[in-house]
This record gives sequence, C-alpha cells and structure tokens, in this order.
Amino acid sequence: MSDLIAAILLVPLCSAALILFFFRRDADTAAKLSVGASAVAMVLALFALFQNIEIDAARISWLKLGDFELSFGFLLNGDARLLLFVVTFVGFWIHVFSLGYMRDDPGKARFFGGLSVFMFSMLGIVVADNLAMLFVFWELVGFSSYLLIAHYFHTDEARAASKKALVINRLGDIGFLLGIVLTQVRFNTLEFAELEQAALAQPELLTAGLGFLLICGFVAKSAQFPLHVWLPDAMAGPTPVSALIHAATMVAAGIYLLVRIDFLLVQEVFSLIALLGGAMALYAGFCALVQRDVKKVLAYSTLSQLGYMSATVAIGMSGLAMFHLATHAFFKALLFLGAGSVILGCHHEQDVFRMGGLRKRMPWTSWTFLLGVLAISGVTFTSGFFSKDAMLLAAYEENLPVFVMFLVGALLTALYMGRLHWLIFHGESRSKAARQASESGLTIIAPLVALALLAVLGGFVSLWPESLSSVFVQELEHVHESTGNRLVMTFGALAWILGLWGSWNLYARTRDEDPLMKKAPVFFRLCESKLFFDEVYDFCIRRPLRHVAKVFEALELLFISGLMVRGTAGIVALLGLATSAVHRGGLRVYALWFVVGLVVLLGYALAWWEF
Amino acid sequence: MNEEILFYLFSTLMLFGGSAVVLSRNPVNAALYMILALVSLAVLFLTLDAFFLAALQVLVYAGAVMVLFLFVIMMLDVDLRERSRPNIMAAALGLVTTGAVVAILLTWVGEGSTIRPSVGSVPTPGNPLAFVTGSKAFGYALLTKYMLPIQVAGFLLLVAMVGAILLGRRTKLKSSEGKDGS
Amino acid sequence: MDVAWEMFLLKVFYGILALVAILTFAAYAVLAERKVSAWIQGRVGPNRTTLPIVGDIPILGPFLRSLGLFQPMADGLKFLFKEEMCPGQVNRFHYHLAPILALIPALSVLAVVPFGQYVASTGADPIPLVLADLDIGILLIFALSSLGVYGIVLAGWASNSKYPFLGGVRASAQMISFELAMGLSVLPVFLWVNEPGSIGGLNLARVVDWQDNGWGMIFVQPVSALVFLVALFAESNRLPFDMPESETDLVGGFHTEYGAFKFGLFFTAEYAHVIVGSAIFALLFLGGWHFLPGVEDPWPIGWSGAALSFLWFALKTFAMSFLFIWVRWTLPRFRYDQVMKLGWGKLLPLALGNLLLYAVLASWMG
Amino acid sequence: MDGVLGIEEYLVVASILFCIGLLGVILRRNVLLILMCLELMLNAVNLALVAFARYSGNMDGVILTFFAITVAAAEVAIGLAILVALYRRRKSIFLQDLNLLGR
Repeated sequence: MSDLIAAILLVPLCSAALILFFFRRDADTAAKLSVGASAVAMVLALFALFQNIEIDAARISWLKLGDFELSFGFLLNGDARLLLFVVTFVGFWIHVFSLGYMRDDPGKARFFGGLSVFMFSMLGIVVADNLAMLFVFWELVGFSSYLLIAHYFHTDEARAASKKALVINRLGDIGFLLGIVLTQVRFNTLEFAELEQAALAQPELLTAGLGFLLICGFVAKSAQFPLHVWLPDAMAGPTPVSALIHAATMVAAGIYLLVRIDFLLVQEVFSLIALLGGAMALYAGFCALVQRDVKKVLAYSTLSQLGYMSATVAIGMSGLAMFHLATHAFFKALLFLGAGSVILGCHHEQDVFRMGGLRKRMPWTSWTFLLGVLAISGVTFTSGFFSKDAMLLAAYEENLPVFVMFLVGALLTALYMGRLHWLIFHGESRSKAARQASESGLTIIAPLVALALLAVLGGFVSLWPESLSSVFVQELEHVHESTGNRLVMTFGALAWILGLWGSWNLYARTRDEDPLMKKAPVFFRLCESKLFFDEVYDFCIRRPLRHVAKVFEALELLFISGLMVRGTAGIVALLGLATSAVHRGGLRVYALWFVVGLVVLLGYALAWWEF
Repeated sequence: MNEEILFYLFSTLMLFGGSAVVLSRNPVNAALYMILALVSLAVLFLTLDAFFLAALQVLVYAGAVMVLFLFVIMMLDVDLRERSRPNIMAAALGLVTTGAVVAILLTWVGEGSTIRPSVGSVPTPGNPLAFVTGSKAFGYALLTKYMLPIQVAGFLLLVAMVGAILLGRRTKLKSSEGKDGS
Repeated sequence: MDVAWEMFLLKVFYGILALVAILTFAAYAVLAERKVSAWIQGRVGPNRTTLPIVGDIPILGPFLRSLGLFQPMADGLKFLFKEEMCPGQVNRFHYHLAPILALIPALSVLAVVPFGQYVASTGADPIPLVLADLDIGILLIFALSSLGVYGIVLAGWASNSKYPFLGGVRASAQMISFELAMGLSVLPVFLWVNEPGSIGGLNLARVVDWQDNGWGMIFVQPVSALVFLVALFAESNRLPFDMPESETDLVGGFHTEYGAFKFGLFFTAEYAHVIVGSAIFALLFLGGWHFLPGVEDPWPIGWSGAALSFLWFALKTFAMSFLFIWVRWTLPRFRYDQVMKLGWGKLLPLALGNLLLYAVLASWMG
Repeated sequence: MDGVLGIEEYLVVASILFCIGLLGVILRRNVLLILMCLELMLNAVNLALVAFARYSGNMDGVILTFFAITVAAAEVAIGLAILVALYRRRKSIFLQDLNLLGR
C-alpha cells in the first residue's frame, strides 16, 4: 500500500504547490486548501493505521551513481505508525487553530503554504525507510521551520531567530550527514531494515564515533544540550508554528530518529545521551521557572520533556519514549494553543505578569489549559502521569542518577506549569489588555477541546488501538512489574503535589513582579541567565570566529573580489577601453579601417604577384 | 572610333557625376548627379556590347532605385544639407587611403588585354555561354548554369519585399502608440 | 565621307524628322482633345483661329478654320511668347530642369518604335522602319519611360509648394506601381512571339512580324491587352488616373507653379506619351502596320508601300489616341487609394495569373 | 577599330569610380548619401565585371552583374526602409546623431 502512504505525503505538497503558484494573493482559498489537505492527510493516515496495512517493497530509484543507488521507499513499523498518527492528528488541529489565529494576518497565504510544506517534510521523515531519504526530508523540515519562524520577517527578532535556528540546525546536520556517509561506507546500505541486520551480524563495525556523528542531527533538531539555544528564540514565530514545531513534531523528529537508529548506537553514546537528557530535563526546568514570556516558558518546558524522552531512549526503553512523545504532543500542543488563545485574547501580549484573572473572561481556554497543566505535571490518571511514571520507573531500574534528575525535573515541571497557570488565569488582571480580553472563536476552542480530551485520556493504554500501542505496551507492562513500582509512584505524586502547591503559594497572588526575585535573588538571576549559554557561545565561538572571518574577508577582498573578480573585469575593461577607442559607432571610421585593410591586402597580393 | 568617343565622353561624364555625388551638399542634387552617373554607366555598358544590361541598368537603377532615393529624400522633407564641414583629418586620411587604393589598382591594371573578341548576336549551340549581344543568351544562362542563383535571387527579392513592408508598418504602429501615450 | 559617317548623319536626320513629327502630332493631339471634348459635351470647340493665306482660300479656308486646324500653331506661339515667370520660393535649378527631364524620355523612346515596313524590290523579307532596330526594344522603352517620372517628381519638389509636392509624390508612387503590371502584361506577348527556333529577343518589330496575318495579338491575349491598356493610362497620368494633376483637389498638380513655355513642355510631354503609348499598343496588340484581319497586306513594293504602311499604322495610333481622349471625357476620376489598390490589388495579380496561364499554355503547346 | 580600347581603360575608370564612392562613404555624414556612394562602388564593380566578361568572351561576368543589380535593388529597398524607420525614431539621418556608442 505504498500508494496510500505516497498520497498522504503528496497531499500537503500539492497544497503547498497550489498555494505557491496560484493562491498567493487569495489568502482565504490558500487557508482552506491547506486545512483541507491536512484533513485529507489525517483521514488517509487513520485509514492506513486502522486497516493495519502492510507496506510492500515498492521503491522508487532516485539517484544512481555506479554501484551506489539511492531510492525512496516507505517503512511503516510501530513507532512510525504512532508518529504518523500524532503528526497528522495534532497537525490537523493546529491547522484548524491557525484558521482562527491567523485570520487577519497579511501573510496568511504564505503561512499556510509554509504549514503545508512543513507537513509534507515531517511526514516524509516519518515514513522514510532509509537514512538518505530521511536526511532529505530532515533538511526540508529545517527549511520549512526557517520559513515559519521567519514569518514576521519585518521584526528583527524573528529574523535573528530564524537565522539562529537554521545555522544551529546546519551545524548538527553536518555531523549527521557525515554519519550517514560513514554508515554507507561501513555497511554499504542506508536502509533501516538492512542496517539492523548488518548491525546484528557485525557488531564490531559499530563505534562510538559513528554514533556521535549520527546523534548530531538529533541533538540539533531536538534542541538538546549543547545545541538547545535556538528553540526558545524560535518562539518569535507565530504561536501555531510553535505548537506544531516545538511541541508535536519537529523536535520529536530528533527523538524519532534516535528510536529509528538505536541499533546503530553503542553504549558510550547511550550513556552520554542519558546524561545529557537528564541534565536537560533539569536545566530547562530551572530556566522555565523564571521566564516572563508565556511561550518561552513552554519552550523550556519542551526542552525539559525532550530531555526525558532522550534519556529514556538512552536507557533502552525507546517504546516508553515514544509513548511520552505522543502524550507530550497532545498536552504540549494543547498548552501552546491555549497560550495562543490567551495571546490572541490579550491582543498579542505575551508577558505573563501583564496578564492574570483571565479565568472568567476566557473560561474555555482556562479550563482546557488547566487540563494541559495537570497532564504535563503528571497528575495521577492524566496522560502525563502514565508516561512520566513509566519513565521514572525505567530510570529507577536502569540508572539511578538519571532517576534523581527526572524526579527533580518532575517537581520543577509542576512548579513552573502551576506558576504559569496561576499567573495567567488567577489573581487580578494586571494590564489593560488582560482586562479587555475575551474568549476566542470556535476554530480556536475546538482544537483546544479535542486536544484536552486526548491529554486527559491519552494515558489509558487500553483506549489505544492495537496498531498504535504495540510499540510501547510491552515495555509499559514490563516496567510496571518491577519492584519499585509503588515507591516511584509515590515519589511522582509527591513531586506534582509539592510543585503545584508551592507554585500556588508563590504565585497565586502576585502583583507585577516575580516573587522569586525577592526571595531568592541569586537563584533567580542564575536561572534567568540560562547558565550563560548564549554568552559563552558568544565569547567562545562567535568572537574568535569573527576574527577568523575577518581574516578570510580580507583574503577574499584581496584575492577573490580584488584580484580575480575586479582584476579580470579590469583587464577586460582596459581591453574594452582600448578597442572602444576605435569602435565608437562611427560608420565612416569603420569604412576607413576597411579601406586600410583593403590597402594592406592589395599591397600584399601585388607584392606576392611580383615575386 | 565611335566607341572610343562614347567611352571617353561618358566615362568622363560618369566620373564627373560620381564626384558630384560625393561633393554636392544638397541630396537632391546628389541624386540627380547619381542618375547622370548611372545613365553614363549604361552607355559604357553599350560600348561593351552589353545591351541588355544597359537597358536593365537604366530600368532598375535609374528608373527604380533612384526614384526610391528621391522619394525618400522628399518624404523626409527636412533640411538634409550637412551642417558641419567634414573633418579635415578624416578627409585627409580618406583621401590618402583611397589614393593608395587607386594607385594599387592602377598598377595592377597595366597588364590587361587589349584584344576584344568579336561577338555574335545569338548564342551558338557549341558555346551557349559565350558573350553575345542578344538577350536570348541571358535566358539560356539563367535557366541552365544559373538556375539555382536565379531562384535564390527571386527568394531574396521576396524577402526584401516582406522586410520592407514590415519595417514600414512597424514604425507606423510605433509612432501611433507614441501618440496614444503622449 | 565614309559610310559610317553617312549612316550617322542619316540617323540624325531621321531622328530630327521623327521628333518634328511627334511634336506635330502632340500639338494636334491637343487640338483633338479640345475638339473631341467639345463634341462630347455638345460644344463647338476652337473654330476661330486662322492663317493669313491659307485661311483666305474660299471654301477650304473657313472649313479648316472651323475645324480649328490652325489653333495648335497659335497655342504654340502663345507658349513661346508668354512671359517666363519664375515663382520666388522655388529651387531655380531643379525648377527649370524638371520640364526638360519630363520631355526627354518621352521623345527618346521614339528611337526604338518601328513605324512601318519597307519591302525591297528583290523580294527579300520586309525591313521594319525604325531608328534603332534593337534586340531589347521593349526593355529600352520601359527603361526610358521609367525616367519620365523624374520630371514630375522634380517639378513637384522644386516648386516648394504643397499641392505640387503632393502631385509629384503621387505621380512617382503611381508610376512605380503600374510599371510592374505593365511589364508583366507584356511578358506573355513575348513569350508567345519567341517560339522555339525563333531568333528570340525583345524586339518590337518581331512582334509585328508575328501578327502579319493581320490578326492582332489582342485576339490571342485579350487580358494582356487589357492590363497593358489600363497600365498605359496610369503611366501617362491620363484620366481616370490623373492623380498628379487632379484639378479638383490639387489645383494643377505638379505643374501648378509652371507657366508659359515650361508648362508647354509638360503639356507636350504628356501628349507625346499618349501618342507613343498608342503606337506601342498598336504595335503589340493591334498588328502594327499590317492590314485588316485575314487580308494580305496591300502595300506595294518600295517607298510608296512604306509610306502606305506608315499611314495605316498612324491611323491605328490615332484611333488609340482617340480612345485616350474619349475615355478622358467619359469616365470620372478615381480616388488616389483606389488607384493604388487597383494597381497592386487587381492589375498585378491579374497580370501574374495571365503570365502563368500563358506560360503553361506555351509549354503545353510545345 | 578594335584593339584601341583595351580592358585597362575600363578597369581604370571602374577603379576610379570605386574610389570616388569609397571616399564618399568615408567622408559623408548623411546616411542617404552614404547609401548612394555604396551604390556607386557597386556600379564600379559592375563595370569591371562587364568589361572582364566582354574581354574574355564569356557570359558569366554579365550574369553576375545581372544578379548584382537584382541584389542592389533589394538592398536599397531594405536600406531605405530602415533609414525611414530610423528617421522616424531619431528625427535625423546624420551619422553622428545615429551613433549610440561613444561620446
């Protein structure tokens, strides 16, 4: 049934092409087209998933260089099916949300075109059956996220953010590409199925170096340490984009890649990822605690959750990571969309300290957002509880340091999410915009409700259809059978209860400034500085590189621009100057030269005759 | 004897006409002198027994080409006299080089034949392409040896006609457009 | 005196004779024009002029006077003795050159027009009476008559005045246009005459020879004759094609600014054109000096026969000239664009088709 | 009588005429006159060709002249059409006004 998959893939592409070629001026048609395309893709994906279809081996040859052949094909195993569902489903609701959110945007058609391109490339990553094809779509995802982040290109912030995202992603992608090349050299194939067999057959070919190269892509795309700096900045894009890219799909692509190629990675790599992931879960939590921008809080929260996932993959429980990826996609998309609704209601006010008291004015948004907060904090029997509990359990069994980090992370999660909710929806309205806020329309509320339902109920595994849950249900049962089950559950419950209670105490009656700043100024400033990552990068990388660049610039000015370009142009211009002195369009001068030539010719001929 | 008189008379006239074309300031005068030169050339053709060509020369050159020239001169109907005197340098250079050409040509000319073969009036079957006075030889040559060139020439005339019509028409359109715009 | 010199003098003599004859004819053609127009319009025409001695002959004198036969002399004298006016705004040189240029080609065409035949007593082939028995006769006629346009164009331009200029431009365009149709209309005639085995060439006398049974070419090629006739009217700027001098819109056309003798030259040139054109038409299509259709030529051997053949030929020519005059006073004038359309749109395709038809016919008949 | 008038007389006249035309092309500024002078040069060549044909007793030179005349007619028609178009565009037919290069 490759045709069906191809159709899922091509419908958003067609939509993007149609918008690009025909509907750039007709924004309403473009929006309808894009939403329709995502709906069609979702329906087709659901059909493909519930029919439980098998993928035949039909492949399209794409590039042939001697013995080396690149082809496009589809691999639809468990994790691919799950992600296919998540991407199309969440993607569809985000499209619907965008209809309301972007209604009056001047770049509406461009935005929806970008969304369609993004859907196309993301789905391409999901269904790709080899590294080369995956890489192609990987780059396309990078490109389309660049497009979408730079949607408000007239602001410096968006321009800088899109550039940053692109550059950092390129950095990771270089390593990834090198890893792919190395893989091809070692195993002489790039297909996942063949690679898996080869890796099992010849484990000595797997090295740490190869693994490190390959996870470069993951690190950049999933915004893991140390390449995480782009994600918070990417909040400069429109809110639906943040929801789509930074919650459900793009950053998940990194985790997904990790799951897909986990047989290629060796223990050292896994150890590093586990450590990084745990640290990330912790670090991002601290950062999120002090942000004033609602979207930045969510962005750091995403980083933290990604840390959970990557660490879980690293300790060998990739199914659980996928499970958390799915539930996280639901509640994080919900939170982002809720934040979008609030931002829209407050006329593009994003500072949480200028909000407050929105509970009554935006009841739907408030309640759905609360459900999202509960889910992400891991409140018992929400979706977040099931996935996070399982991950804690796994960490408890496999890797104790990571478990500790996870636990503190969970506490922080409840703390900052509670903070966010209290600040936005409780207390008094702290600005004119907040006082005048009103509930958003149906196209915004409907996605919120749909996603809230899933965020609450998504954790009950029995509700999942067989074809989707197969990837994680086994590992889930495995960890629940372990000894520390009860203990861990208690710790988890303690974490969210403590976090939410603490945040209520701290933030429920806040005025205009962060109470933490008064109570623990050193801690606050440390968190606010995000551990000086941007500054360190600026000092260690950007400044030395600038000097290097200056040297190269001088060289270029001297040799390429000066000697080669200007030099050749100068020589040509000199020649032209010399010849144009004769060649000035004077017909008579030409005739004169003609005659001179004639004289010479005749003289020569005459002399030749006489000799 | 007659031929010599004709030759000297008309070659003088022709050279006079040609020089007058180059020297006259008024283009109408130049055109008239040009006609004089062309008709004189036709007479020179007569002295060379090329009667057909002489008639053709008058018909095409004097009768059609120069009428076109006069037509254009009158159509443009502006002061076509050259305003400035010719550049002295250019004149000197031109004189020198053309003088050189004349000199070279004249030195070359010195070794020519003075024997003029006698001619018949119609081509003989033995030598159909021999020089004759009759116009029949033209028909014969054009339809045998010069079959392809005559067709090419015909095609060339067709192309020229189409081109001339097109050039005339396009400028007309352009000028009307300009009027609309202004 | 050697023979060549004698021949040369003889030719000069003949030439002068022909010139005098044609000028006389032209003068009397003017008279004919006036008389015919008068008759057509129910008037009397010139009938007052008389000569001292001839006019005094009792019966003959008044009769000739009423015919107006002395009128041309009076007209000629009038042209000669009028004051030569020269308008101030003209280009003097070209203004004076124009009438001369108009007259010269009209007259020089005479050189190749045969006007009769002489049959030697030995019973040899008849010799055409012609100044220059050229192989390229018709081509030379075309060549020379195409020069006639210069006179008109130059007159129009040199007058430095609006109407003459328009007339001049019209004349040149019209002459160039119709020359094409004219040349093409004559081609089938020569195609027909130059049968395989004949000497070949473009000699006019040979065309006349071909018609020696008295049946004119007009019976063989009526379309050619029609096209040639129409083109002839246009070439000589006669009504209904007298665009260059259409009085109603251009006052006098190219000769508006001319008077006295120079106007007389234009006048003469026009009538010379008419007469020579008539003669050529008679030669090409009416059988020249040959007698009626199907009747053997009754011209006796020797000079008397030559004179008779000339008279018969002159009769045909005068008949054609009469046709010219008749048409002028009968048909209205075309509009200028109609003239050009007729030339390029009707006559040229007709002539081309005609040529094609006769080419096919000739090759089919072998 | 024959033999007095050799081919060189014709060639001399032809070459002088050619150079007169050439001088005209070089010196004149009026495009119309330059076209005329070009025609003069062409005619000089025609004369030489006919002379060659006559003295070699061969028809070829004459036929070539015939073609030259044909081509000249086409050339003049096109040349004058271009000239008129140019004049309509630039309101001048003097070379220095038509020059878009230089100066």
